[in-house]
Amino acid sequence: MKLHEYQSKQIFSRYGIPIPKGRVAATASEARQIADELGGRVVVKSQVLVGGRGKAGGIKVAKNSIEAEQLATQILAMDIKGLPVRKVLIDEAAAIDQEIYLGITNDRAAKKPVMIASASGGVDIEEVAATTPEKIIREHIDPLLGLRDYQSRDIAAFIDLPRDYWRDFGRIARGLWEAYTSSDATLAEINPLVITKDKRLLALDGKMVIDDNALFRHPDLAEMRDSDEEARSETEARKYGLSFIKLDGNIGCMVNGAGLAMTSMDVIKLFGGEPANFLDIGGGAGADKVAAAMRIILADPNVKAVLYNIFGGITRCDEVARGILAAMEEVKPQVPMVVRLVGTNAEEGRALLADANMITAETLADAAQKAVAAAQSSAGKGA
Amino acid sequence: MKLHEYQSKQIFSRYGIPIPKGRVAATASEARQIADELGGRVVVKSQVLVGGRGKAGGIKVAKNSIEAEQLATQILAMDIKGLPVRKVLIDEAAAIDQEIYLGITNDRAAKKPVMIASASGGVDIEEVAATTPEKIIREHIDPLLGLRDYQSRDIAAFIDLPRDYWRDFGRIARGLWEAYTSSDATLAEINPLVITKDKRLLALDGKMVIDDNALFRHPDLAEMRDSDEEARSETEARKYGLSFIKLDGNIGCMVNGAGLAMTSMDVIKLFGGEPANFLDIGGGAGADKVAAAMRIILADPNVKAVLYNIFGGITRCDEVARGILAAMEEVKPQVPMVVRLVGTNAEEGRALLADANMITAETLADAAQKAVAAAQSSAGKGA
Amino acid sequence: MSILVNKNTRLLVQGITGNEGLFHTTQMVEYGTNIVAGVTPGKGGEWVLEGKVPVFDSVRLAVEATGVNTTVIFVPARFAADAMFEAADAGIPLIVCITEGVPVQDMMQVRNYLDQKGIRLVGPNCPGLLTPGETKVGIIPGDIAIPGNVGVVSRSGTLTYEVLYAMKNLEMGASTCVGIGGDPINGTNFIDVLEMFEHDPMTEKVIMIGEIGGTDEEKAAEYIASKMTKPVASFIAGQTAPPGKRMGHAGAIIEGGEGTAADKIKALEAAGVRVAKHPEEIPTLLQ
Amino acid sequence: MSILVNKNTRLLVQGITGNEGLFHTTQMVEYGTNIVAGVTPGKGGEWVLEGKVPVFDSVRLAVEATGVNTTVIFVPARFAADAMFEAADAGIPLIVCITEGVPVQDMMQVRNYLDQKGIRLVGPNCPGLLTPGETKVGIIPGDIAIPGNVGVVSRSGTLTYEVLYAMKNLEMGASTCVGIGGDPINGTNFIDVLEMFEHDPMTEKVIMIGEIGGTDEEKAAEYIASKMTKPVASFIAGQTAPPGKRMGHAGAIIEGGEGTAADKIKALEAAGVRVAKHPEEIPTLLQ
Repeated sequence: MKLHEYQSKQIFSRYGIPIPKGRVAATASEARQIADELGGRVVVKSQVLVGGRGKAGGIKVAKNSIEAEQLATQILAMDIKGLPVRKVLIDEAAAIDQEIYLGITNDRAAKKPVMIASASGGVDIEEVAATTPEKIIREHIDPLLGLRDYQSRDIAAFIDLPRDYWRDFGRIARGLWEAYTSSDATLAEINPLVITKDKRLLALDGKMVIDDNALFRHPDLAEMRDSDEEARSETEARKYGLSFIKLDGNIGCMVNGAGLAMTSMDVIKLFGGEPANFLDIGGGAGADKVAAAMRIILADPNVKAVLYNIFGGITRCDEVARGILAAMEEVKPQVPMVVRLVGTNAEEGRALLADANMITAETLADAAQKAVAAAQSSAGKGA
Repeated sequence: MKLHEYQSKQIFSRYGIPIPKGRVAATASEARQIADELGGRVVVKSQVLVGGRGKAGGIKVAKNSIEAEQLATQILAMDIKGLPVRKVLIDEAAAIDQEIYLGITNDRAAKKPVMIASASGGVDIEEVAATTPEKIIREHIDPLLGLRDYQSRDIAAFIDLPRDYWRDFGRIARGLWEAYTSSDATLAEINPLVITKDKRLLALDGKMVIDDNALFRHPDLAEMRDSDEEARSETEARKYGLSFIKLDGNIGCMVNGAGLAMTSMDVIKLFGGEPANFLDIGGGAGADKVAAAMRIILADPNVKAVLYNIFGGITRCDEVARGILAAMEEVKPQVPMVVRLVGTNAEEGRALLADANMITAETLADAAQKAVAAAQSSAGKGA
Repeated sequence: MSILVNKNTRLLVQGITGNEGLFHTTQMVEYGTNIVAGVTPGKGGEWVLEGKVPVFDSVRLAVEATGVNTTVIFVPARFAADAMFEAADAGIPLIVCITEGVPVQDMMQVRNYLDQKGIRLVGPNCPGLLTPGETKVGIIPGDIAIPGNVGVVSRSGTLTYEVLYAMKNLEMGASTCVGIGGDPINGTNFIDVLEMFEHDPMTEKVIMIGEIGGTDEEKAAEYIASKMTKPVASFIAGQTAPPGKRMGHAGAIIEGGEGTAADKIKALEAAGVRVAKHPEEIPTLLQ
Repeated sequence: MSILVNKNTRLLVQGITGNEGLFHTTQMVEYGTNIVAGVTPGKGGEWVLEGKVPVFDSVRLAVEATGVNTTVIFVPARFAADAMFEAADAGIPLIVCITEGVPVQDMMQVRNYLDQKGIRLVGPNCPGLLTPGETKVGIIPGDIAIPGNVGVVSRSGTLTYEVLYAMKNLEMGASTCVGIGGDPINGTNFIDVLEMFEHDPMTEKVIMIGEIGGTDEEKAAEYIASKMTKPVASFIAGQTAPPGKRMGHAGAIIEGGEGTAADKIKALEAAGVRVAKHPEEIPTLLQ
């Protein structure tokens, strides 16, 4: 779960990381009021969960509160990479001397957290990594012991931070580590961490991604989720414990198991179709869940056919069949449906669906080809 | 540094361990008032830093606030093992079903913290360990990972705690672990942890010992030190960074190095004397510290002779000699002084002391024998 | 012969009285797995499967009483790390964790702790292991695979069943099937299992089922190219997955341009591995 | 020959620009110790001892630049754990920590971490090591000992000097003198050093100086009885120490009836060790 900049910085601040004074506004007049409180010269920053806000014009400096109001009006009217801007952060403007990158993420290969830093902050770290990898330091942290002070110093030395700042930098690095562990983050980054002209270190921008699997122990963070920022269907899917990702094709997929769900998409593509979504109903899904999944798939007007690929193991095929029947009662789908049931109770499942108007298939390849054909013919009819 | 029961329980409470309602009182009328607030039936508990308060009559149950006042008057007038009672804790009385012991300490041999528990609480755990060791469970805790939940359950199972209490017991064990680590304790114990008749777990008595070496990071705990509870000379010594322990003999000792200081005491004893104190002036001690040490030693009226045993390494013998001379100016000692200087700048030190009225010695054995003889003759004169 | 589990496996089930734990305990016993004990804290002294399997309060007690040598974990995600620590501290050398949704920071601690102790973990978020005809540790349906000489290793669950089923239809059997799980930080990776298959006399060919995310398939390709003598066929799921999205598995995500199916397929093909276009094709590549 | 340190020791001094660090660096260099680098964070690029020893910002940089194989730590107690972790992570196989007053919970973490990595720590709260005529790592005054065939191991500082001085007066020399320190949780214990002396061809006799607190002397007695062929003489300080009081050293405390001098002396004598009545007597027991 991604957090907004303003949320991330609030968390940083709790762990002693200095951030600019500022507040979030949902309207231009609020923005003006906040700018007034902050003394006029502010930065107006769109709060959307994508990168590249600056380049898209979503971050602007205002000389006074009137200008802040104007800029907030503009920015609140924007769409950035398809996401409407619903909030702006109004931050006191800082005079910047140097920009640094400092972040922590999980290194899959090392099985450890890694603190990453670069003297070239303010730009995408992946870009720096690609073009000038020698400018980046990667310091692995023992997950049982935590960040050691000497490691912060090693990083400070590597990025040529003037020594006067080492002590404060050490506190910020420790704060970031604590923010990362205490929030079960998978990413916590300050970009840029700046040296201001008046000789302070300041976290100008921040980003955190929280491990969805750990939200059970962070009810406060779970509440920070901004459902405005994701497709409605994804929010709905989460409610039912379904793993769902909307895509641009026209063949809806309902599959049990993430690997098989990806594979089903791949095989649709292999045979010339385009998947409309990724959907894993999970292991042991009952009829209720299946019905919810079906509603979510069919809510997408692009969908011209649906492929059900169920390999019964824990999941029982008859249960899934019952879910499909229940959902069909309710949703009354107008598109062709291809169903493939294999494994536990497949016979019973197939028997249940015998009277429903569905195309059946034996193998995945067969099912995919039938779904592609059905979608083409269905789209032809619709046109 | 030992904490009082009431201090320890306050810390426990911060980490979610349930403790009885109660407050500390310095006068009998305060005690009465607190008892009134608590509804009358209370326990009046002397707050002194020694064990065996109950047996000594320092813990009494009062049926009402008037009785609480009477008991507080009695107990505040007591001396327990030589320590005057200056405070009493007034705790709500609890109806007890079972008493358990739960503690954490450092296991030197294992180099790990160890959680210790026994179904036989309320008595000295060392007694239980000596008489019925099979009733005790010792669960080592990985210092890098901390107490795991399964360990609390193992302990609960071992002490035959009814399963209804396992969840609360787990929280208490975790709280005790957190109190122990967050306070840099060397001991944190709940004795007894009781099951009340109304089916709650409650930490009735608590004890914590804090690592003196870690007090620098716990200024709040350092302030809890009760100097009333130690010999004035020990408080004074701490102020000067001296390691000092008062003993009952009549030969004062000033030595550099803890091992050598113990040894000097041992050798005095070997030759028939009794050391009046342990005193290590530490490495590299300057004249100031030496003078302070001398004042502290001579403030003890029992002292009939003083032995100075200095093996110069980091500590320079001439510096020590200057300290002795300065202190003699100020304190004007009336007892014989035996001095042995060896090592760095020993010659210079001896030269400095040549005119002072001191007995010199070459070896430690020689020095000890001379000190014993001097103390005997000095004591003879005094009588 | 086989790897990791076989008829000498003496299995403990952690979380045996839960819904999933009990269901799969029944399935495993039916398959012939020797389940010697279960653990559910607070239920020590009970029995499951009509008095066949004793339940203990703790892993230590179960190990002492029954001589466990492998454990399979079915406890909920929030208790999974504790269950793994408990198994490790009780000295069980092989831990199989089925549980999905274990927080990744928990897993980093667990993995680092287990590495210190030299304990092997398979999973979490995995279907477990199956040595057809001998034993089943986890949730792989037993009837979809037959004994044979093909080692199977996979990051996925049902996709693996798909492949085992396709193998069976071709009368191709498996030596051992190892589900290593779909999490970004797990216990056992492809190389670990490939190495075991390379040294297992009963395994003559290997099927490796990968997916997007991380670089384990690329590293496996290096291992295959430099160390393996046995033929390997593969399939990589997620060729149509968009970057930056977690495709169901916590580990199935393309991040910073890393972890694409294209990269993995390229690396594997360069290592001489035949990569299938769809899962049902995999077994045919080894015929 | 000798143990742990010798003329091949390439020493790093952590905390080299502090008062104590600089004073003892001078002393060590005068003795002949090969000090190749120092570390003081924030002072990298400076030099000490008139340009003889370079100072680095971090241990890693010092190790990379100068090929350190041993480090001695003089930093204040609150930074000592970090200094030990830093040295360990930089891969230095022998760490000697002189610092007194390191919190005991820090030491439990350090010791457990170092054990994982197989790194040897001597100390903390110790005078370090002296191999007379070759090298001195720490603060033992060099002029009080001469080279010889007696290994000395001790929990104490000045008491050790006392013994070395008494040895020298009898023209008895030391192979290596190891101060293991007076803390309850430390890096190296008596048995570790006794074992090294037992295997050191240059060491023919051993002096072991113990004190009250803990049971390391009792364990050493067991080792001596069962494994040692070389004669051992001993002294135990604290026979007159009252129970429950810390006698200067954090580890010198009789607790719960454990750690008395009487117990230790009894155990040692039962193991055939000759125990002296006072320190000046020790060397005479080995003549």
